[in-house]
Amino acid sequence: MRIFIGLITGTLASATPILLAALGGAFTYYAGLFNIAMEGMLLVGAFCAVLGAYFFQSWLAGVLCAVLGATALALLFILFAIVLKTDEFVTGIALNLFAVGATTYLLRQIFDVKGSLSDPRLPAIPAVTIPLLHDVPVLGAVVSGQNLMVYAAGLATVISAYLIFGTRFGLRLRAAGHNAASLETSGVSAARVRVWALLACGVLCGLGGAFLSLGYVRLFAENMSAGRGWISLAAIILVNGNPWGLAVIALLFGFSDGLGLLLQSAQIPSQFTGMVPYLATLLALSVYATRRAKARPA
Amino acid sequence: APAATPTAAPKRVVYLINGALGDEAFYDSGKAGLDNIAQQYGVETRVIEANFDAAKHAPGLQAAVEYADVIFVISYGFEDQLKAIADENPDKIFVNLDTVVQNQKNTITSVDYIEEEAAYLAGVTAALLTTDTAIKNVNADKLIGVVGGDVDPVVDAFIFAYENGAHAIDPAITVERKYLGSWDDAGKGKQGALQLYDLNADVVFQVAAAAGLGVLQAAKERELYALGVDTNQNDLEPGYVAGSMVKNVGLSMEEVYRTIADGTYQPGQVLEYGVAQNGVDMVFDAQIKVLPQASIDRVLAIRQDIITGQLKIARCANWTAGGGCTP
Amino acid sequence: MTVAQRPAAPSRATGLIELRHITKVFPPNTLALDDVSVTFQPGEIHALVGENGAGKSTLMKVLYGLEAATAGEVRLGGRPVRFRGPGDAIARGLGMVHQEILLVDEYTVWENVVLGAEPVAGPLGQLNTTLALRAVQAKIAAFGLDLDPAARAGDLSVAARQKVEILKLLYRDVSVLILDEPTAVLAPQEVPQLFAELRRLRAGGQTILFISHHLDEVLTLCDQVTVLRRGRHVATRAAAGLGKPELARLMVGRDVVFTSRRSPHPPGGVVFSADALTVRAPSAGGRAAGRERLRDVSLSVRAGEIVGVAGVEGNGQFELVGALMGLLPAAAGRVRVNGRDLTHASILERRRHLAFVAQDRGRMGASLAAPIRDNAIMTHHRLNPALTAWRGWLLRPAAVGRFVDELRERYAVTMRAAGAPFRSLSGGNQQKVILGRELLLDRPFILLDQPTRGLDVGSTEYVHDQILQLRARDRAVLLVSADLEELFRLADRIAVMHRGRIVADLPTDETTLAAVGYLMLEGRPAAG
Amino acid sequence: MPRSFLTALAGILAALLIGAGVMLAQGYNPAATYAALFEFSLGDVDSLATTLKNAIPLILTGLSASVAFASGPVNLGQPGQLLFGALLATLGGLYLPLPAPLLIPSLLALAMLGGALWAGLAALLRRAFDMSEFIVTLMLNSIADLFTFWAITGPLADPDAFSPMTPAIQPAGWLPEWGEFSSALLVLALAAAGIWFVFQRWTAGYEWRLTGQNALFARLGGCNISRNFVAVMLTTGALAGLAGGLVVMAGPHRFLKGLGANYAWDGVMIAVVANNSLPGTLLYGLFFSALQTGALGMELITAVPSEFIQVLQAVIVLVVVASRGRLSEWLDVWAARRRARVKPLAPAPD
Ligand SMILES: Nc1ncnc2c1ncn2[C@@H]1O[C@H](COP(=O)(O)OP(=O)(O)OP(=O)(O)O)[C@@H](O)[C@H]1O
Ligand SMILES: Nc1ncnc2c1ncn2[C@@H]1O[C@H](COP(=O)(O)OP(=O)(O)OP(=O)(O)O)[C@@H](O)[C@H]1O
Ligand SMILES: [Mg+2]
Ligand SMILES: [Mg+2]
Repeated sequence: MRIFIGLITGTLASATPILLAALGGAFTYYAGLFNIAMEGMLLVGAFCAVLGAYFFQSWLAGVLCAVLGATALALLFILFAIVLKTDEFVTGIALNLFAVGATTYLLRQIFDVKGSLSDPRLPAIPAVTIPLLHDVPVLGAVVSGQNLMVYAAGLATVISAYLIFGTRFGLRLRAAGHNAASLETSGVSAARVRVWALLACGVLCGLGGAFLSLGYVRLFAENMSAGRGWISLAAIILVNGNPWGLAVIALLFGFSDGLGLLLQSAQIPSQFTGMVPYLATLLALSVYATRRAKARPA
Repeated sequence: APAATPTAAPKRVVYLINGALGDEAFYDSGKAGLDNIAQQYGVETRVIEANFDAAKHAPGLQAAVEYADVIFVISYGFEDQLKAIADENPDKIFVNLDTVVQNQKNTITSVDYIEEEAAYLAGVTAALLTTDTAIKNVNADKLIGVVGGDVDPVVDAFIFAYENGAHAIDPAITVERKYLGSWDDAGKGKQGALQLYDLNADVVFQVAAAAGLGVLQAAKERELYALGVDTNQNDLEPGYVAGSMVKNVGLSMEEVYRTIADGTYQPGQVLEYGVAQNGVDMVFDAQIKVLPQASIDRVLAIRQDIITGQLKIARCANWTAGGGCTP
Repeated sequence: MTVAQRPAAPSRATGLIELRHITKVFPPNTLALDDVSVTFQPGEIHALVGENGAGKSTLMKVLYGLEAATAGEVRLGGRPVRFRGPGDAIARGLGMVHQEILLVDEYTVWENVVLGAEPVAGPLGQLNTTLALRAVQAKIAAFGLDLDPAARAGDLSVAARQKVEILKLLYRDVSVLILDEPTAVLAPQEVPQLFAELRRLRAGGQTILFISHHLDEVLTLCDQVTVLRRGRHVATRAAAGLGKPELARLMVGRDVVFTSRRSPHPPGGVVFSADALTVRAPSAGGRAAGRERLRDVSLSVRAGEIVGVAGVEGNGQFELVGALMGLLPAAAGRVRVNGRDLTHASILERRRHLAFVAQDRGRMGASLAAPIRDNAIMTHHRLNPALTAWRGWLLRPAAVGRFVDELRERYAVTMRAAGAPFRSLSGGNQQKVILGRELLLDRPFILLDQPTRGLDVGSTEYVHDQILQLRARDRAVLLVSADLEELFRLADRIAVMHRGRIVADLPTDETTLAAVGYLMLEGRPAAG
Repeated sequence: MPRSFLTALAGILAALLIGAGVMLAQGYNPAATYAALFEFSLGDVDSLATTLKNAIPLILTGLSASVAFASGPVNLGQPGQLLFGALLATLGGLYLPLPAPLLIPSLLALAMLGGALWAGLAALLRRAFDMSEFIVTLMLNSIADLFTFWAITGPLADPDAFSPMTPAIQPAGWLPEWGEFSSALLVLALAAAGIWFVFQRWTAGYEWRLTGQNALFARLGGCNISRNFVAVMLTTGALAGLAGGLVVMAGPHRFLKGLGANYAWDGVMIAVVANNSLPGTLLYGLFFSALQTGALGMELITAVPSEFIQVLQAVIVLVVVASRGRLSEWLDVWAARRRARVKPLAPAPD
């Protein structure tokens, strides 16, 4: 039972940064941007979170800095892809490289350390105990006591779904993706909508990054985003950006991640258990593709 | 006679590592030694990190010989290149740390740490902890854990000795292991440790460099215990790190450098650094001690037996990926 | 807080609209507008005419803030304005319906209409769906537009989609309507209906700027006519008293004769035939999947015969061409050329028997970025043994060079170098290269899909000549065109498509423009 | 050519200036830093040889990406394909009992086969399930990483090594050194010539190019798009695989941990800044190799951290690509404006 609860808790924790990044990517996906910079935004977010938390000795300041930092990367995306009209794919690749280089460089310049920074004085984003639920046997252990950012990710899913499908912003956002020219002639600048989408992506990836370095663990390590941005991209492509779908996929990834570690006990080489999340992605992709093919007439 | 040591005193020293600084452990300990050398002898020092990237091995060595007179190197994965470049540059001093590398011209001095001695003590420590239910939150299960960065001979040598040490206290103890497949994903380290705690392990030994920092944080979250590695990590999560197995890479570097400076350096040697030589050790000093003093004393007694040579610790002689180490 | 944002009241009479010294350069080197100055009076219907590429659309886009002029200024009511986007223009009471209809296919009619001027409630900007629907419904009723606000835009007919575009402007209460070739996609019978609506709007004080190629329409509907030629302003005249020949001369710069040049020519045996061809929609996601887009189409072309295919856009012409070329699978039926069954053949196999000129040069007919040379040898690289060596594995550069030279000479292409990118050619020359490439394949059957779309009068004449020569050389030609005059000038027979069916197949000499127009629209002959 | 060369140069220059600005702000001396960078990458024969040798996998993965991008498929799987190429070459080098003149070509062929197979898997998934090769190749990269690591710690592990690696391949499979220079450069030159030939002379290569530029047009022209897709994936996989084989055969002569770590995005990055052109890929491959090789020395001399080069690379990519488009456009507009005879404002007629 404990292992089972541990697996679920681990699933939630693994899913949180992926979900936050994927929700951010969903905004840009709907806006018709080919944005692959989530990986870099997560990393910058994680770095800035530690930076802010370290200097202000407050996790809240860390989270704010994370959001600012990832948004700054989004602004660079805006500068190149939207203002200077550089190819979005190129911009994304370059910004991801930039994020790795810049965080490593700054880590060395600011903290004079290499590789990782961990300090017992780093304040962590707190876990939240939900008063009554907490004492319900199994449910309590799963639903209550998670990190604040886990709940934030859940809330972000709801808000994103509402923003995208229920509001004026969402109507314009999706129009920018479906037919930007139509939106333009309706008197709304598609570029501006895309700027907002990118900023949203920056904010959400910043939160995801903050969870990476101040939530689940409290430290920054070089390249600690470790491919989560790419997984989130795969998730977005899988479910066409739908926030609810993203939540499901992120949980699936999180689950397979923990499962991979757990399976090691079963005498499978650790390298093969490590493949589980990637194989799961491929499997999900193929299921999705076959379903799509079936929807088509023979 | 093999190549002579340079007549002039060295001016520049490079510390070339296969990984990256910032592991709060192994590499950083060498860096501390390097800094002491710089202070003490007034030489210029630099670190070159290959960042676990095989493409940087050759250029790193090339740049190092162009720049420095003395090169300390942690050469996992590029032993071949090290031999070749040492043969090409007989006038440079190469000190290889942590593995034994011998080139044709026999100019490389190797420093070999007998990690098994300290990892054995870590096993003893873990066993004493998990069998002592008087310590807060410790359960009755005789289960201890270890989290390794990757499946590799060094990690498995640690685990091998850890297991031996634990069994020396109580043969009924079982060791559960998790390999992360990463040396820097602390999140994964934490998740691996949590799974071990969920299996009822009370203590987890981390052998995973930066990723292992997640193990220490997992210990704090569960209010259980971890063992640090390579440097004294006892105060990284005060109250939850019961002890650390340390490797004094810096100290051994300083000692080798002293021989270079005073002209007694002999190229081509293999220097063994075990507990007796202060090369590796198990340390307990911390703001908050986890183990009762009696247990600590028991570990120290065994340590003393190792130093005096009364107790011989089995070393990892053969290794396979699935099977781990055998003596 | 419930902020219901309503479109502003139509109080913003814009007054005089002046375009002064507008110059617009498109990189790399298209001078689309060259110092154009025009004035539009409030409350008039003002036509803009000119050949393809004369700059009509560009001028209107500049006025609407969609394109920034390279030089010059726009004045409204005597005051200079700078629109940074259509939003600014809409705020000043201008609205534009584009040549290409720009709707979000995935949205409903009402969503399309309110897009950009949505009624919202709440701090997060929640869409007020009820209010929006009601407002759209009210506009539909007020103007008698016959639209279902809940229908998906992608499912509508072209005419209905255009109505949605106009509704979009009416919803915003604009006082100036810019319509770019609104009649191009309409069947002839739908035109008067639109005109009546436009006149009603004029009576309500609206200014209408109207672009059209149809001179008759222009002369019946409009008060003023402005003529552009090659980016320059040629003249602005009152429509009253202006004759069609004079207008045509202003547009083209010389006299144009509207006659058929088709000479009698007895056709030979059947070369191409399609029997009961059916194509289903490849729509994704189950929605409308399996709907027949082409139903039981039977058609044949004999040697030395030109058969035209007429129809309002979107009535199956696209699917017909797609099925013949192997882009869309035929669900049923047969396609044969010279007795050979090509229904399920690969495209390369089809290309052994037919030549094809696509309607969309940049998408289907050529690669704009590739060198002219590479565009010229497409298909030949597989089917013309003279160009390759080693059993077709290797290209022979020298032979390729000679081939391009031959094409250039035979089809009078003006180009700098064979290695220059295809897009550096002028539109007419691009079409000559494509046409030349396909004709040099020398196939018995030639499929032409809107071969003169976007070409000016000179190039069009050239293409028409080539088509008639094919007929003289006993080739079978299937000509799909949206331009009825072109069909009447070239085709021996005209097949009319309506909702995926061929509803009539008439000898050109025995029918009239009006009759074909009625068939296109109603799918049956006019009664009586 | 002259214009693309000009804009590239302007872009690189601008990026270096930005880099200099950052260095100044951090209190470093840009002139000394760039001098050290040059010194340790191209300054002497040893450095030059190292730079050239390091350029080989960069250029080959770059070619792999640029051939793929120019032909349509978004093959981002160079890292995985490289690993499989290296693995198969290592296997051959360990177990094929052949003399050098036969072994070396066999190992090169095996390397290409390894890369091609791994890329072929992505192509197969695309054809069978219509799964986007973009995501599939990314996932296969991670799987290849884990799989090869398993191979070198498990079945192929060198029992005497301290870290995961295979035993050294037979010396007959080692690529000879010519003085300071590796004969792998010859293989690279042959591969580049081969790519030129494929694109310029081969009928299928013509189809690849045209498909990459406008797939619908190529299809209507009779090109077999799906067969070409598979062929391109196999070819580009083979190129990346060859890179892996050369890394093993010219370098450590074994497959060791971290072998492919450097090439994750570098090939893609090079293809992208080179705009998928063959000479561009060669030049940018050399350029980035020089930057990376020189970075280590630069750090020794000037204490500017070598990560700085990573930042600089990203800035170069962005600025070169951004300026390519923008600069060209500005030049065009400027030229067109001159032709447009823009007149001074005068009162409107009528
Ligand atoms: N976005 C663009 N980029 C480059 N050139 C353009 C662009 N838009 C238009 N042009 C060119 O500008 C010129 C004027 O085009 P415009 O669309 O204004 O012509 P038009 O008079 O509306 O023609 P048509 O009757 O075919 O619609 C043409 O040569 C056209 O090719
Ligand atoms: N980028 C370019 N490089 C070189 N020549 C060009 C370029 N663009 C256009 N030209 C040439 O300039 C000439 C004028 O081009 P333009 O587009 O005005 O043609 P046009 O007069 O409208 O011809 P057509 O009637 O055939 O469309 C053409 O001969 C064309 O080949
Ligand atoms: Mg040792
Ligand atoms: Mg137009």
